[in-house]
Amino acid sequence: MAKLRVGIVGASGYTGGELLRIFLHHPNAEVVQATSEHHAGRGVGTVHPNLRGRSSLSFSRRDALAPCDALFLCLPHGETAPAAEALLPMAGRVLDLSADFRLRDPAAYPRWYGFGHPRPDLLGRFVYGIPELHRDQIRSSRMVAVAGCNATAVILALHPLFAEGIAPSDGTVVEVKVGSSEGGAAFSVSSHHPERAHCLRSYRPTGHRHQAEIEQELAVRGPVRVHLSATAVDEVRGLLATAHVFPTRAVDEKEIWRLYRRAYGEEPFVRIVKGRDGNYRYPEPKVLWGTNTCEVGFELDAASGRLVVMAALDNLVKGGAGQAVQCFNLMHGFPEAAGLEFPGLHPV
Amino acid sequence: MAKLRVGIVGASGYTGGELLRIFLHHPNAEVVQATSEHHAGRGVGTVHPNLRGRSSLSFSRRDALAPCDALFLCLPHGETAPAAEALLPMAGRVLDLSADFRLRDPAAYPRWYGFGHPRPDLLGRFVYGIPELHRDQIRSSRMVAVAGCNATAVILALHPLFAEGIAPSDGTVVEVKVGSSEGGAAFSVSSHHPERAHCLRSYRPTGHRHQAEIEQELAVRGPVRVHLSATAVDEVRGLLATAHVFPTRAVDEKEIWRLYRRAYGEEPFVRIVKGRDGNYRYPEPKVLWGTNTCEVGFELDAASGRLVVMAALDNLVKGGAGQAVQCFNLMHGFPEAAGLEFPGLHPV
Amino acid sequence: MTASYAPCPVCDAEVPVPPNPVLSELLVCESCSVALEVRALDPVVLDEAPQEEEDWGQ
Repeated sequence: MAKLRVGIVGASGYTGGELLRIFLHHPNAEVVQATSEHHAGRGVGTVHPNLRGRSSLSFSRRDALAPCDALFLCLPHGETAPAAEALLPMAGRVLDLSADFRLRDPAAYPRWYGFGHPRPDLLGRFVYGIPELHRDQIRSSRMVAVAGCNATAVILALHPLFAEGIAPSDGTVVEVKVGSSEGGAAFSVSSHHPERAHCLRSYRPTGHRHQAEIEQELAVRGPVRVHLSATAVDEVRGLLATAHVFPTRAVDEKEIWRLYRRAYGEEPFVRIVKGRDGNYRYPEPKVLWGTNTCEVGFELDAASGRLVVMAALDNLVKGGAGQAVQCFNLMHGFPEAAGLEFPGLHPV
Repeated sequence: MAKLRVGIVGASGYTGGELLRIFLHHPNAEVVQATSEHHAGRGVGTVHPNLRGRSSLSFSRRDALAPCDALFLCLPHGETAPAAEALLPMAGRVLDLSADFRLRDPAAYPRWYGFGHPRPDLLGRFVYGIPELHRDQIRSSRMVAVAGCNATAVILALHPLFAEGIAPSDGTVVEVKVGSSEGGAAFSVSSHHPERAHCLRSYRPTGHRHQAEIEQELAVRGPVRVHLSATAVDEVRGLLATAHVFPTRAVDEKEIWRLYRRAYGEEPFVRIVKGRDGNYRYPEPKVLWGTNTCEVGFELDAASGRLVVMAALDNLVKGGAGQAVQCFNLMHGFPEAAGLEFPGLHPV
Repeated sequence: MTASYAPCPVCDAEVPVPPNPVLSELLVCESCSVALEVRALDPVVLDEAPQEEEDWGQ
């Protein structure tokens, strides 16, 4: 059975690089086109050093794009929607890793992303890309908007509680601690090493864009409000979300264990981590670098009733390229874990 | 064809953990025994968090060890030789990751490792485990002493120059910059985070043990002396060796390119890196985390004639568990890269 | 006949109990990986196995 032909638009960025890495060992598909206006004509290894000697592919220009079986869009937010007209017809299935088609409500775009959506008509045709929530819809869809990295962690952490009505419709506070690769490959004054190293920097105490898709996906029993803050830490990869939930009724640990086991017990890419001993008792990003796994754990404060839920993942993999491939596998009937077996490194 | 049955003695340490990770996806072999006196009875995931939910294996006691096809020994230096009597008969092939059988000269052990070798008779039966140097011998051997991490990098960096007579028999200076995982899983006052973080620490300016195996393997044209210093840096994985060679005759860049291409052009796990642009122009450890690749590069100082050769690798993989599996594959006629395909991550 | 499963005292998962278990036999709960001990038979009752608490002071 010939391998499926895959294209990546914007392949010189970090998620594009991770897609190239993951498809190196995908049994059913191969990348035949990797566009980059800036690096056109150069080997992918010149930008992604881990691919040196591993891939003979060179970057091509977007206008040279030929139709293929599946197309991954890794363009900056705000650039994908205007290019949809030209790009969508190029492939039977399209997976967009930008935020341009994640929100169903067109009015949310001016509010959260500062631009009026040029193609509101398309919003309803993209399925929101978290397989653990929308596996059947993704299987039968032709267009997926892969979820944001912070959103994926927060949603996986909290969805079972909102679905069960244990989390209140307002008042949940979530802090995400994030690494520098979330900002992508473009450098800036704030990513300059002497300024960025050793930072513990409150870079978005309020108004984090991912709040929009989080509130969209957690509104299982009606509209909800989640209060999100983001702090940058001295890391490149990985994020840790810590959610503070004040349950609507009394719950005990066993009920929470049962709830999360029922939600994620059979999931290949969600691991419940709440241990008693050792260094890694709760979810921790560095163990997950390069893997498609999201770890979820919790602790119930018996004194106050506050339920703390933690979730960790690699923002470039389960929060990006890996989740995109997971959706891609579902859309084509391939094994869901195809190409995504890397178990992570210890110690790092 | 049934999978080969592999045992690991001392599997709760970092190289043991990497062997368990690598064999998760090895087409021809599986780990059936992983001993740890301290953790016997507990799942391997309790010590190696990346294996949680990925391996159902539990640690067992060494005295419960049953014969198997191949045995990897990951005991501390000085503990393997005394245990050889009991362990060697356990498997058709034995790969030792300690330093106890790396040196051919018994007299070197008191001098470099501070103990008289209890089994000098065995020293000649172990092949020194760098496939790029001893591929044929390893193929036909039953016992391999897998090379040390610093030694692997320094030897791969310099061997072509010593084989060609370009490097002098004395006067070569090499500085290795190393991470904390080289010290293994045992914690100490110096590995305490507030003391170890952000260090740039000259921890072995002289008398580094690996000098013995380096001088042994580079003595291609007669005895040599190499002057090694080690500096600890604020990293967990990876090492960078920078060698300063004062050639015995005038050489130019092209000759050096030809020499290294001839030595490593066909090697699956050595990558020559000497670039003109981009962030990764010379060998760099972080690109190699988790991979079995050693990057080698050089720069010739036209003014002085000094030839600087650089080599980078992951001390736990090409400098340990990965190289052991590479040797294991050769010894059993499996594809040399079986289980060792992971290309590394970017960015990290 | 003794139960082939018993509830984990920590996370309430169904813990598989090997045939003819003995008192103070050690098991590990797959779900929360806590070490458990058989405290009673017919039916099998599990409790946390005694463990020295590691000092993880931050």
